[in-house]
Amino acid sequence: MPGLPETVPTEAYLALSAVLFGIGAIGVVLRKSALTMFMSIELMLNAVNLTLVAFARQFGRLDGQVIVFFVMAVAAAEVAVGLAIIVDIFRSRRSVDIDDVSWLRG
Amino acid sequence: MEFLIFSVFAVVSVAAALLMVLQRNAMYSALFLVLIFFCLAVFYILLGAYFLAVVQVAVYAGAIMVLMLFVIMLLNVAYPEPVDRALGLLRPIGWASALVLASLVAWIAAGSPGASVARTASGAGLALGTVGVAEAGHVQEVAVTLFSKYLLPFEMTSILLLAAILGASVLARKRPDHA
Amino acid sequence: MLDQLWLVPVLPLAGAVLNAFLGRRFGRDAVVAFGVGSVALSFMVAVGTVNDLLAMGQMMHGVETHLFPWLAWGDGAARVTVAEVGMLLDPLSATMILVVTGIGTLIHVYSAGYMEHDDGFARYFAYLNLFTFAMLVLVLANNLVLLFVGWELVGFCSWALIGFWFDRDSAANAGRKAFITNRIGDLGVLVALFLVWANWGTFAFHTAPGSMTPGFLDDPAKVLATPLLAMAIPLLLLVGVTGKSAQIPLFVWLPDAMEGPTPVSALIHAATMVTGGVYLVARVHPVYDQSPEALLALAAIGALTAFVAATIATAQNDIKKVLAYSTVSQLGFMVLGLGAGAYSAAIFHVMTHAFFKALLFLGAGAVIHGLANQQDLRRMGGLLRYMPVTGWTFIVGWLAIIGVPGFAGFFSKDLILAKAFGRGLVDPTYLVLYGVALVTVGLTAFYMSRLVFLAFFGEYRGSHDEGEVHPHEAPFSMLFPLSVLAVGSVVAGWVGVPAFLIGAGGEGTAIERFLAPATLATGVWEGTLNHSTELLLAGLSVAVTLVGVGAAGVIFLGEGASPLLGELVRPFRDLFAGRWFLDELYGAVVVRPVGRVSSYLASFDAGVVEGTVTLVGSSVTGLGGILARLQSGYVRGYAVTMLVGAVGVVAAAWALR
Amino acid sequence: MNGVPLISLMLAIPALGVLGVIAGAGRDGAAARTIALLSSAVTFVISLLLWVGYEPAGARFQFEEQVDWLPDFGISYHVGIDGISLLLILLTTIFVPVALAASGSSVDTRLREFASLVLVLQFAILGALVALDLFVFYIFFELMLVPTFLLVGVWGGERRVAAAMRFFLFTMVGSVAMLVGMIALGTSKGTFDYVGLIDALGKPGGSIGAATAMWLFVAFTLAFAIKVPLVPLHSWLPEAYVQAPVSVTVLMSSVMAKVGTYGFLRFSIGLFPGAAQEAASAVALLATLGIVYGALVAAKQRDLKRLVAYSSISHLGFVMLGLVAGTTEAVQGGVIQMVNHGVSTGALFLMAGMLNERARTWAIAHFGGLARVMPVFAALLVLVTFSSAGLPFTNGFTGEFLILTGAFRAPATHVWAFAVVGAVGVILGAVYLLRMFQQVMQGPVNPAFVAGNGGANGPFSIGDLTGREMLILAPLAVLIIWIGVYPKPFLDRSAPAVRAVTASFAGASR
Repeated sequence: MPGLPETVPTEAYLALSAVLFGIGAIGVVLRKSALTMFMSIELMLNAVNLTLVAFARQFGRLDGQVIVFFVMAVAAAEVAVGLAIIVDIFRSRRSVDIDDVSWLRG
Repeated sequence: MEFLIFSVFAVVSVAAALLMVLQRNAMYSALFLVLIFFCLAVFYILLGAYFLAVVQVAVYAGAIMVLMLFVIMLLNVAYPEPVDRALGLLRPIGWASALVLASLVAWIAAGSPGASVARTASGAGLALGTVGVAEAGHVQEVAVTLFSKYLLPFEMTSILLLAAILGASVLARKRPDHA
Repeated sequence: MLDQLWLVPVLPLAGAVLNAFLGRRFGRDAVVAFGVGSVALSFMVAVGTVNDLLAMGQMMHGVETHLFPWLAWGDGAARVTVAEVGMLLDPLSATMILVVTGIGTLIHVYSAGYMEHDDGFARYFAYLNLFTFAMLVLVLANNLVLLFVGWELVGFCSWALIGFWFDRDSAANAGRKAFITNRIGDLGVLVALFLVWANWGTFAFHTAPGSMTPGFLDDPAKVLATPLLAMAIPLLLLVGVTGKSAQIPLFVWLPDAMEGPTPVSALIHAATMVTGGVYLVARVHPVYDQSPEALLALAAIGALTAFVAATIATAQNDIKKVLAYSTVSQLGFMVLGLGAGAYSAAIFHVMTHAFFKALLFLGAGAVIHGLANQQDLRRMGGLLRYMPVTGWTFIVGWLAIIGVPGFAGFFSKDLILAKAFGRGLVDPTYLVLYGVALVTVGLTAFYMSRLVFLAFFGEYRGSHDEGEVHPHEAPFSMLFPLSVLAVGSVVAGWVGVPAFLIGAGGEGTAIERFLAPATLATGVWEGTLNHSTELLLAGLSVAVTLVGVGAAGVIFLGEGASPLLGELVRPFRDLFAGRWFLDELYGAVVVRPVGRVSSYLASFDAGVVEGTVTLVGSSVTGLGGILARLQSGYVRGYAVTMLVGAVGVVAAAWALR
Repeated sequence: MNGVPLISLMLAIPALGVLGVIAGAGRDGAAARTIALLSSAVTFVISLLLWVGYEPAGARFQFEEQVDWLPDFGISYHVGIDGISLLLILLTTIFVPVALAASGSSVDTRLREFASLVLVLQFAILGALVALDLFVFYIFFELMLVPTFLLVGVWGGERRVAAAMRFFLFTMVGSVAMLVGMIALGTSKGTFDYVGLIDALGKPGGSIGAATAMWLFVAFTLAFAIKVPLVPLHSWLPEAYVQAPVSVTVLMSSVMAKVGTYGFLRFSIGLFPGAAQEAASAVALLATLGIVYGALVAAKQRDLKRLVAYSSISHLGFVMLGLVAGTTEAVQGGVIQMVNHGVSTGALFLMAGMLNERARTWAIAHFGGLARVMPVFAALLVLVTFSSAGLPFTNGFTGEFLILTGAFRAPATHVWAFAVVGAVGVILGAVYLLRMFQQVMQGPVNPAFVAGNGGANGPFSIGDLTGREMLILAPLAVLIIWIGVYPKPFLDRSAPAVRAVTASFAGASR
C-alpha cells in the first residue's frame, strides 16, 4: 500500500496503549460494579504490557517481554485474591456495589 | 500489510474497550474484554513476541476470564447495574483526568514536539536491527532469559502465586457464621 | 641538672595524684610525706637547675626544653603545631620557680600543722600540690597557650581551695565568684591569644630550633603593621591581669577568697597565683614595649588599685581581710612598676612580697589558730605576750611591708617608686601616679600599723570565759615556716640594694642585672636618676611611712582619735568599709541584668517549646481534618485521586523534560 | 587485614546482635542486656581494629568497600572511613555499651525490645558514619529515627509520647528537604556516590552554578541543623532529652547529634564548599547565637537534666562554629569537639541519671551538700563539670580553644567577631555549670539524705558510686584527660580529612 510505512512504528503502539489505558481508567472511575472495575484494571495492565512489548522490540531486548510475563503472573494472582474478596463481600452484603464498601471512611 | 493489520485491530480494540466500559451488563463487559485480549495477542505477534501471544490467550483469555465469568454467574450479578448515585465532582474529574491522561500520553508518544526522546530511541532501535527481533520472541530465547537473568524474580513470582492460591481459598471459604 | 627541669612541675603533680587516689587510704603521715615531700624535692631540683643556668651564663633566651607536641597534628613536614608542651628556663622563670617552690614548701609544712584536724586532709594536699604544679606550668611555659593553661589551672585550684569548706555556703559562693571573675579577665587573654595567632601564626615565645616561624617575642615589631593591634593585644592582656592579679575593676574576688583556709590565702592569694598577672606582663613585655598607651594604662590601674585597696584596708576589722586588701594594694604597686617599664622591679617586688605577705598571712593563721578561729581585730590585743614567736615574726613582716630601710619591702617598693618617678620625667602623667603611690605608702604604713597595734599590743580584749578560749602559741610545724619567712623578709631585699650604696660595680641592682636578659625593656626610654635623687626619693617614702605609723600609733596605742576627727573621716570610713560599694555596683550593672536576660530567655524558650507543640498539634489536626474529608471511603474516590496524581506526574515530567 | 571487610563486619555485628537478643533473651528479657553488651563489645573491638589499621598518611578513604546496588541510578553500597568518621565511630562504639550498662534501673520493662532497639540505633548510626553514597547515607540517617522514636516514646517519662512525636516531626521535615536536594543532585550528576560527586562537581565545567549550589546546601544543612540542633531549630530537644530515659538521652546527645554535625561537615561543606563559604557568616551567627542562648537559658533551669540539655545546645554551637569557620585549626577543633561533647555531655547526663536513681528527683534545689555524702562522685563531677566548662588539660579546652582560635582568623566576614562572642560563651558556661555544681554538691547536706539519727557525717540514705557506675564513668574520665593532655593521636587521624575539607573551602573562596 503506497504511502504507508512498511513496519508499524513504536509510536503507534504507544499511542494505542495510551488510549486503552485511558479508557480503562475511565472504567475504573465510572463503574460501580466491583467486577467491571476489575476488568477495567485488567485493561489498564494490558495497555501497559503493550508498551513493554513494543519497547522490547524497539531496543531488541527481551527484558520487556519477560516483565510482561511477570505482570501476567501477578495479574493472575491479583484476580484470584480479588475475586475471592468480592465473593466474600457479596456473601455478607448481597451486593457487589463498590460504594457499599466504604468502611475506610476517614 | 503489517500496518493494515495493526490499524484494523487497533480500531477493534478501542471500540471493544469503549463498549466494555460503557456497558451496564457485567457479562457483556467480560465478553468485550476477551475480545480486547485477543486483539492484544495479535499485536504481540506483530511485535514478534510469539510466546507472549500464546500466554496472553492462555492465561488472560483462558484462565482469568473464565474465572471472572464463573464469579459473575456464581453471584448472579449479570443484571444491569442500577443508575449511578451521584458521585459529586468526582465523575467529571475522573472523565477529564482520564481523557487528559490518554491524550497526553498518546500525544507524547506519537511524536508531539516533546517526543524527541522517543524518536531518537526508535531510530536507535531500528539501527539495532530487526535481525534479533525476529527470533526474539521465540520460546527458547525467552526461556533462557527467564531462567538465567530473571531466575530469582521468577521464583519469587511462584511464591506469590502460591500465596495467592492460599489467600483466595481462605477468603472464599464458607465460614460457619455466614452459613 | 637542666635535663631534669621537667621534674620541677611533675613532682608536685605526682604528689597531687598520689594524694587524690591513695591519700584517704594511707593516713595523714603518708599524705604529708607525699604532699610536702614532692614540693620540697621540686624545690631542690629547681635550685639545681637554676644553679646550672647561672653556671651556663647563657642568659639571653634561657634554656628551652621541648617535651611533647600538644595541640598539634601530622608528622615531619606536615606537622602543624598550635601549641606544644615545653619549658623555658630563663632568669625570669628561674626567679619565679624558686619563689613558688620555696615558699610553697614552707606553706606546705605549715599546712601540715594548720590542717591537722581537718576531715579533708588528703583532699587539701592534693589540691595544694596541684596548685603548685599549675603555678609552675604558668611560669615555666615556653608558649602563650601553655602559660594560659597554668593560668586557668591555678584559677581552678583557687576555686577548689577557696570553697574547700564547701559545707559553708559563703565559701562555695566565694569560690565561684573568684573563678568567674577570673574567667571574665581570661576572656581578655583569650582574645589576645586569638590576635597573637592571627598576627604571628605562632604562640611560641622564642624561635624553636629548626622552625621557620620566629617566636612572637623575637619579632614583636611585626605587630606594628597594624597599629590598632599593637595596642589591642597588651590592653586585652591587661584585662586578664586585672582578673588574676586582682586589679581594678576585677579585684572584688580576692577579699572574698579569704573564705579558704589561711595557708591557701598565703600561698595562692598572696604569694604566688595573684602575681601571675605580673609575671604575664613581664614575660610578654616586648609586646608592651610597642605600646606606650598600654603601659600608661597599666601604670594608672596599678596606682589607682594600690590607693583604693589601701583605703579599704584601713577600715576592715577582719585580720585576713586587711591582709587581703593589703595584697591587692601591693599588687597595684607591682602593676605600677610594670607600667613604668620597670619589669625587673616589679618581679623583684613579687619576690619580696611573696616572703613578707606569706609571713603575714601565716602569722595571721597562727593567731586565728591560737584564738580558736577568732578573726576579728577588735577581739584581739596584747597577743605578743601569749604568742611571742608569732608576734615577733609578724612584726618583722610588718616592718618589711611598710618599707623600713633594711627590710625587703623597702628595696623593692622603692625601686618601683624610683622607676615611676624616672618615667615621670619623660611623661608627666607618671608623676601624678608617683604621687598617688607615695600617698599609698603612707596609707600602707597606717593600716598595717593599725593591724599590728590592735592585735599584738595593748590589752587582750577577747573574753576569757566565753568558750574557754585561751590564746596559745602555735605548734612547731607552723612556727618553723614563720621563722624562715621572717629571715627571708629581711634578706630577700638585699639583692636589690643599689650598687652604688655598697660600693659594688655596675649600674642598678643585682636583681635587675640578673633579670635584665629576660625583662629589659626595649625602646622605652626611662629617665635616669642620679644617685642623690634616688636617695632623696627613698628618704621621702621613709618619711611618709613614719607619718603613717605615727598616726596609727596615736590613734590605736594612745588615747584614740579626737571626736572631731572621727566626725570628719566618718563618710570616708563608710566608703572604705563598704569597699567603695563596688560589689553593689557590679551587682546592679552586670550580675542582675545578665540574670534578667537569662530569665527572660528561659521563659521565652519554654514559650517557644510550648508554642511549637501547639502549632504542630493544631496544624496536624487541621490538615488531618481536611484530609479526612478526602478519605470518603469510596474506592472510586481514591481511584480518581490516583488518576489526578498520575496526570500530574506525567504532565510534570513532560513539562520538565 | 586487607582482605577482611571490616566495615561491613562492624555493621553486621549489631544487626546480628538484634537477632541474638530477640532469639536469646527469654520472655522476661533477663539476658537481653548481657547479649546486647556482648554484641557492642565485639563492635568496639572491631572499631579498635579500624583505629589501629587506619593510616593517617594513606588514602583519603580507607577500608573502602563498593558493591553495585542500583547501577542505573549510580547508587552503590559504598562504605569507607576517613579520620573524621573514625573518631566518631569510636565514640559510638564506646557509648553504646556505656548506655546499655547505664540503663540500669531506669529501664526495667521490655528489656528485650529495649536492648534490640539500642542495637538497631547503633547499626543505623554506624551505617550513616561509614556511608560514602548519599543514598546509603540517607537510608541509615532515616533509620536512626525509628528506634529513637520508640526508645523515647515507650520508655520515656510522663510526656514521652508528645516529646517523641515532636522529635519525629522536626527531624522528618529536615530529612525531606535533604531527600529532595539529594535526588536533585544525584540525578543531575548521574551518581549518588560521594567521591564520584566530588569529582564531578570539581571538574572544570562540572559546577552546578552558585545559586543551585546554595539551594542544595540549604536543603542538606536544614536536615543536619535540626539533628544537631542549631538554634532556633532546637525546640524539639529539651523535651525529648528530658523525657527520654537517661541512657537514651546519652545516646541522642553523645552520638546521634554527632551524625548531624558530621553530615554537615561531610556533605553540606564537603559537596558545596563554595556555598558553605558564602553562608559561613550566617551559620556562624546561628552557631554563636546557640552558644550564648543555650548558656543563658541553662543558667535558669531548675531541672538538672534540662540544664544539661541546654548546655548541650551551647556546646554544639561551638562545634558548628568551628566546622563552618573553615580554617584548619577550627575544623580540627570542631571535629575533636564532637568527640568532647559526646564524652563530657554524655558523662554529665550519666551522672545526673545516677543522682536521679538515688534521690528520685531531677530538681536541682532538692540536692545539696552531696560532696560530703558521695566524695568519689563529687571528684568525678568536678572533672566532668570543668571539662564541660573548658578547663585546660581537659578535653573541653582542646576543642574550644582550637575552634575559637581558628574561627578568629576565618576568612568569612564577621566570623572573627563570633569567635569573640563564643569566648563569652565560655564564661557563661562556667557560670551555670559552677552554679549547678554548688547547688548539688556543696552547701549543707540536705537533711532528706541523712538517714535516721545519723550525725553530720552519716550514715546517709544514699551511697557513693557503685563499682558498676565507676566502670561506666572511668573510660570517660580517661578520655577527658587524654584528649586534654595529649590529643595528638586524635588530631593526627582527623588531620588529612580536615585538610581535604579546608582545601576545598579555601579553593572555593578564590
